[in-house]
Amino acid sequence: MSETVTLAKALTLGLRRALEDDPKVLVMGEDVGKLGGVFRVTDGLQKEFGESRVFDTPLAESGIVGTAVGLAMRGYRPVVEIQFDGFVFPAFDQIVSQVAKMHARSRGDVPMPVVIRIPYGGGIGAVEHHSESPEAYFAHTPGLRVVTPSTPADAYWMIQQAVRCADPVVFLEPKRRYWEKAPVDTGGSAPGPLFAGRVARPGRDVTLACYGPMVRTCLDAAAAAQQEGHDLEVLDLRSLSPLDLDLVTESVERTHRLVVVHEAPVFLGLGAEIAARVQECCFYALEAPVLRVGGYHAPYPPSRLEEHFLPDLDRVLDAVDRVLAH
Amino acid sequence: MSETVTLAKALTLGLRRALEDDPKVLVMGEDVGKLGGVFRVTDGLQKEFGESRVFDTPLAESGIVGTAVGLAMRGYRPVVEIQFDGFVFPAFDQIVSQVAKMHARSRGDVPMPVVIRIPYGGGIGAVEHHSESPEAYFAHTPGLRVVTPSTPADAYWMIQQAVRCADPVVFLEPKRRYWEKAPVDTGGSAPGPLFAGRVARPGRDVTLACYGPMVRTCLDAAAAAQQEGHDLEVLDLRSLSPLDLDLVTESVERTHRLVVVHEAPVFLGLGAEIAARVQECCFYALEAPVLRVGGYHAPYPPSRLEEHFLPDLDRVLDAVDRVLAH
Amino acid sequence: MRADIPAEPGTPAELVQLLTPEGERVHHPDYDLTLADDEYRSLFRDLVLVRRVDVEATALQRQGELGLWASLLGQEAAQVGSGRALQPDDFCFPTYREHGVAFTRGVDPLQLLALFRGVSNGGWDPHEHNFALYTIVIGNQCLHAVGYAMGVQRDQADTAVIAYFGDGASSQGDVNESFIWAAVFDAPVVFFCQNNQWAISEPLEKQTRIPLYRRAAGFGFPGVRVDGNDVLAVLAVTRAHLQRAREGGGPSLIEAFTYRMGAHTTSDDPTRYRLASDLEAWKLKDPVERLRSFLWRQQLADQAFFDGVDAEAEALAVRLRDGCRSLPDPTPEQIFDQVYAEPHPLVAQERAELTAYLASFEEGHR
Amino acid sequence: MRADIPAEPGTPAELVQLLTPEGERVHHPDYDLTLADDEYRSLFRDLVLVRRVDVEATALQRQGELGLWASLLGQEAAQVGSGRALQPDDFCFPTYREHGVAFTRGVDPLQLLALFRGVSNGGWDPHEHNFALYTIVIGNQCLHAVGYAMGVQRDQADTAVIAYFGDGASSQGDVNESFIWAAVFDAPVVFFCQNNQWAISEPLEKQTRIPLYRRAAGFGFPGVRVDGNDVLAVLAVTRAHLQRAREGGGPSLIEAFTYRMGAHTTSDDPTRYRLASDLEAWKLKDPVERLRSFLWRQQLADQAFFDGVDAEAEALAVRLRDGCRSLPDPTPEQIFDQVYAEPHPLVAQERAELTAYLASFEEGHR
Ligand SMILES: Cc1ncc(C[n+]2csc(CCOP(=O)(O)OP(=O)(O)O)c2C)c(N)n1
Ligand SMILES: Cc1ncc(C[n+]2csc(CCOP(=O)(O)OP(=O)(O)O)c2C)c(N)n1
Ligand SMILES: [Mg+2]
Ligand SMILES: [Mg+2]
Repeated sequence: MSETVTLAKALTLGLRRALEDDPKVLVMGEDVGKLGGVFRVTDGLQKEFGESRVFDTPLAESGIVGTAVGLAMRGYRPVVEIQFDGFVFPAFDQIVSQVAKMHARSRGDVPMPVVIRIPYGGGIGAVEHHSESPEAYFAHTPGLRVVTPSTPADAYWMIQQAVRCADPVVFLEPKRRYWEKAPVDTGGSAPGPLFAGRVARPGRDVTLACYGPMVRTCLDAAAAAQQEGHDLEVLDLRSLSPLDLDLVTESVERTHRLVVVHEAPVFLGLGAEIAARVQECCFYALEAPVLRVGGYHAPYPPSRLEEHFLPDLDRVLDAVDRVLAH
Repeated sequence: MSETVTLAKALTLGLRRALEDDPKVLVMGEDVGKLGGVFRVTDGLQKEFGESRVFDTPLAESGIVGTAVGLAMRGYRPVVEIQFDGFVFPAFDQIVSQVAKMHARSRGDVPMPVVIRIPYGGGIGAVEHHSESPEAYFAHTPGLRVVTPSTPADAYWMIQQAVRCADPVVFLEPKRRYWEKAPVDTGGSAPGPLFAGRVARPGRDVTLACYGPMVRTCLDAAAAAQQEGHDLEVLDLRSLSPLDLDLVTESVERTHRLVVVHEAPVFLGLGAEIAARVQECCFYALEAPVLRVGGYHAPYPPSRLEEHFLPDLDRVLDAVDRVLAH
Repeated sequence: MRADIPAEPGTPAELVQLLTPEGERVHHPDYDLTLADDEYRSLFRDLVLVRRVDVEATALQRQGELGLWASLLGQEAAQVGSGRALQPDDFCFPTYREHGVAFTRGVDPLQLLALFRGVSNGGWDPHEHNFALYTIVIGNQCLHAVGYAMGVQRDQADTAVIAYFGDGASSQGDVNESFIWAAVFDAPVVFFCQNNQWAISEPLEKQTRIPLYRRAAGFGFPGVRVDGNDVLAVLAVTRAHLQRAREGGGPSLIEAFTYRMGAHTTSDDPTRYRLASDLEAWKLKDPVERLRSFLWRQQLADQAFFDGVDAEAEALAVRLRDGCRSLPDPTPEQIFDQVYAEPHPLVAQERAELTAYLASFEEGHR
Repeated sequence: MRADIPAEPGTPAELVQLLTPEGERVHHPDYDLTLADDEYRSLFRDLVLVRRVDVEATALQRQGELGLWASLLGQEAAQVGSGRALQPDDFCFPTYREHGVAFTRGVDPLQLLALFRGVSNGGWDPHEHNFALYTIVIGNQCLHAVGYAMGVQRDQADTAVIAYFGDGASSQGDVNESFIWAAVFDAPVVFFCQNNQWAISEPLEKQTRIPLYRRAAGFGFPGVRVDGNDVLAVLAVTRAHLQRAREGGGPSLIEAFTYRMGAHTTSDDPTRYRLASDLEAWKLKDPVERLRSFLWRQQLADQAFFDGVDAEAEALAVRLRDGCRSLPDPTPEQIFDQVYAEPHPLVAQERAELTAYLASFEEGHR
């Protein structure tokens, strides 16, 4: 049962299966009903599962997440859609003060199986507040889990695993990759655990750790580097919290060089944590400092500048050159 | 003109002087008027400067910060008080989407000289949501500046400098140190720039980088280590964004060993960024990995457990032993 | 101060009252209540016990046994009246001051003390009592209540939900959003605002310029103001609105007009911001004395009954005092135990590190 | 759909109208307007020019010159009427769709195109036009408006503030908090809700079950519903409420009842969620045609005038088309230029790194 679908469509299929598998699963958010979401990820779901399971909400993100908390307390498994990355902040309080803490404060009596879907990142020529990469805020928050797929197959399986997870999952969707197609085997069950990374491309000389939208960029960089005789290993982290550190250290022990790539500003971005852990775990294995390629310490610029803001193949290779120069 | 005052009182004096110096300065927040704030930091200010300059607001943090934005656009310099760290999150959207971006998006036409005061951190035996250390969220946000004093003298001067700064400043007040006393010279002008760290204690063997409430803890640790023959240098970072990286690297070039200490969870806390930068800048100078001592990846626990959650002298010394063992 | 917030609770038409401050039974055209004699007595018993819990907890805080206490003094009728209006299946979302409601839901007051002592961030199983954990971040719980009520709708259950909040909380975005959601989805929820007229040091006019119950009309559902110191009126009004919710009538807002007789919490000093005379005036409206007078007047109770209740209160106080002191401290490992429902490698690692670190002291390595 | 949201704008008593859809002048007991003949004509001119800007921008987006455009089609009267009610000193807080208001404030439409083309996140100096930057995060600007109005109070200035928002935005916490603040501080602000009946694909009943103007009463200030397709009524009502604010009368809410004739933005496809017949019905209420009929009927304008306006519109369109294409792209260094007002070492470092990196290409190092 293999279909070639876009990442967005893979999410639709995954959500549909999650709705089929468990009558307690709900899909809610702005415009997720008739419209099927501004990216059509929930397309057709309301028609199939009815307005009580797939429904439009008032335009208020704190309300979306706050009512999802209540629904979860009543035994439902809400999958909420935040329309764009920049609009998750009105819900930030409910996420960090309630969603993240409920299980701990209730000593396990009140689980929070809530999935918060957020299309994130830049690269689509959008206006302000539509290209943010807020993952570090969530990854720094104990009690949350944060994952992000980079391929249609991962999108299909990871969304289902996120829905089944007993903990709250911030599910980041790389919106500039929504339209990329690849075959997805929809039969059987998930090929691996949700909270583990994967080797997207094995290599020997330098490790590139990345996730979400940057996986494609790093694979392209690796292909280009190949021409110049450098064999790069690309790790798709998939899970940002928990972080699959073993995958990274195992790779670095072999390559001795690491570059972390993400769109979010470098300062206190995920790369900071990865660099901090790797320099601790692989102190003697590293032959060069861990380098980071990411967004600048500036608000996301107007779209005509985004190509300069976003890490691209050249900037990744520039960092690769620098770690290799050591 | 030297007075021995508590850190809280030093803030009051600093705020009073800021109000005196500039008629555009306003102080606003919950209970800041008659009550003088729950920690009495604004004590007496409403009486002295009137209800139009020092005023109580409705109980809504997004409203507090959002109206401060409007007041700033009208030419005022609002100093807003968030009652406790855990209550800044309802204002998070206004802070990251508006306060942080306004200057950039208006290409300098609309400055945002807003100070957001937040008593933060644990150690006072408080109930939930009253002991958070949210600094990393703000430091990761381009457009904001984040500072935190650790002594009455710094409190007195830094608050005035923050008010005068043309950029928005998140001003974090180490609440467990509010009652610590020290002499403050209130004459003249600020002894140094706002966005620079300082050597709180010079030393040769290991560098401890810390800020806010942990400065006292690290100084105590250094005193204890002295007994065992270890000479620790303690850096009080004071400014978390921008970070005074030169201060840290200069120290590490001498000591070759660094431990970063903060209350916030280690994962993506400030220590991550410092470790990432130092391993890059001081790759060959480091004789041990940068270690971090901080909060755990868990919601702040009930207060009877906070002594185990918060880094203390012993945990700092344990890390010092570990970097020295390399 | 704004001219249009009445300092007095309002015109008789505006304020639902069934028992005058003197303990006289009055009638109201829209709300009435008929109780059996022992129900009146049992309400009185709850008021007294709840007050006793509060007094004892305040004392325990003074003795250093609790880190903090948020007193409900003066709000017993608002809490017991509304709490007793609930059916067992109804679900309740409290703030941090609903000790009286907790009592009516069968939560052991000792569990409240555990929270304020700092041995727990929760204290009871919400599902056991249909009573959510206390919520400290002002307003958050109102959205939870609406979400829960939306779940009730999906379950087609005969259940209502009640959301407690304060006059100060009425200013929060979350509370107003919860009104919108409840209206749009016609959720079976009763918003119960205890207007005790203070948000720490801020008087009501810092939050609104008209009576709070009128907020509801702007969102398209009914609002009513009840005398919050009149347990009978609160019971009657809450019962009616819960029943309305259960029958598909949608949300409503009850404003219980009352007064915070004590400090905001044990950390607060109200002499800095309010007049002693205000307090004196409100003492005349005491919710417990009001029902006591009624019981006497109507000869529904005798001295033996009152003595019995007092003795029960005293026994409860003793149990709390002893129980509080012997509440076990949590173990350090509990920091990590329930952060996640499923395994998490970082938490596991940090837990192991802390255990090893603590062991290193015990083994005398330090 | 809830029965109590009228599909029609409301009873005549509820909806302020001064010009019928047929262009007939009617009177209203509370609001009236007397304009000089050239003022009528000038309003018409604005409506036509604003519509032309919108049509041109939509075309430019189709041609790939803009990343996005949010059309105001159908809302010209609501925007021109309210914008023209403002005094020069009054300050205005728009959403992202207030192109018509921007026009009345003297913002060059080219600056709007710059924003949607992605060469700027702002586009004009708010202080030059007393017109804030567009706000995309729904509802944020309403609090800014109240804050600004609180500043006006402190300056004792004879100035009013207007905050624009949509029907969807009425659900946001920020918007409701702004009502509370405005009421409590009696701020000189007019909340101007353009109820175009849609929030992207969501119809009004997903946000409220009663007409939005009634929300205001729940917060203690007046609310009024005006025919948003009637430029005269909008002008009259907005003028009156701005004046009230300037005179210390405090906040009010105007709901301009209108209809989004186009898609939400150029990315949207309204055929997925609404009926073509709805649109047809609203075409009969077109704001531009309505005033045109009035001018004809009253012989306030002749063909030469109408031709002149059309020519002016065409010239504007040409200027925009050419101007848009030749808007210079920002330089990469502008990413860093204004992040902070004062020097920031990390920004300076990253700026230098990017410059060096870009130079390495130019020098042919790659
Ligand atoms: C979001 C948030 N902001 C601030 C606080 C601090 N705080 C605790 S109680 C309180 C006043 C609450 O007043 P009200 O809602 O009237 O309830 P009451 O305490 O009177 O029962 C404040 C400001 C908080 N807990 N949460
Ligand atoms: C906080 C936030 N959430 C979601 C969005 C995405 N969004 C943009 S416009 C819109 C609908 C707005 O509807 P309304 O307020 O009625 O204004 P209109 O677009 O009709 O003018 C939405 C959901 C946003 N911009 N901000
Ligand atoms: Mg109160
Ligand atoms: Mg709309």
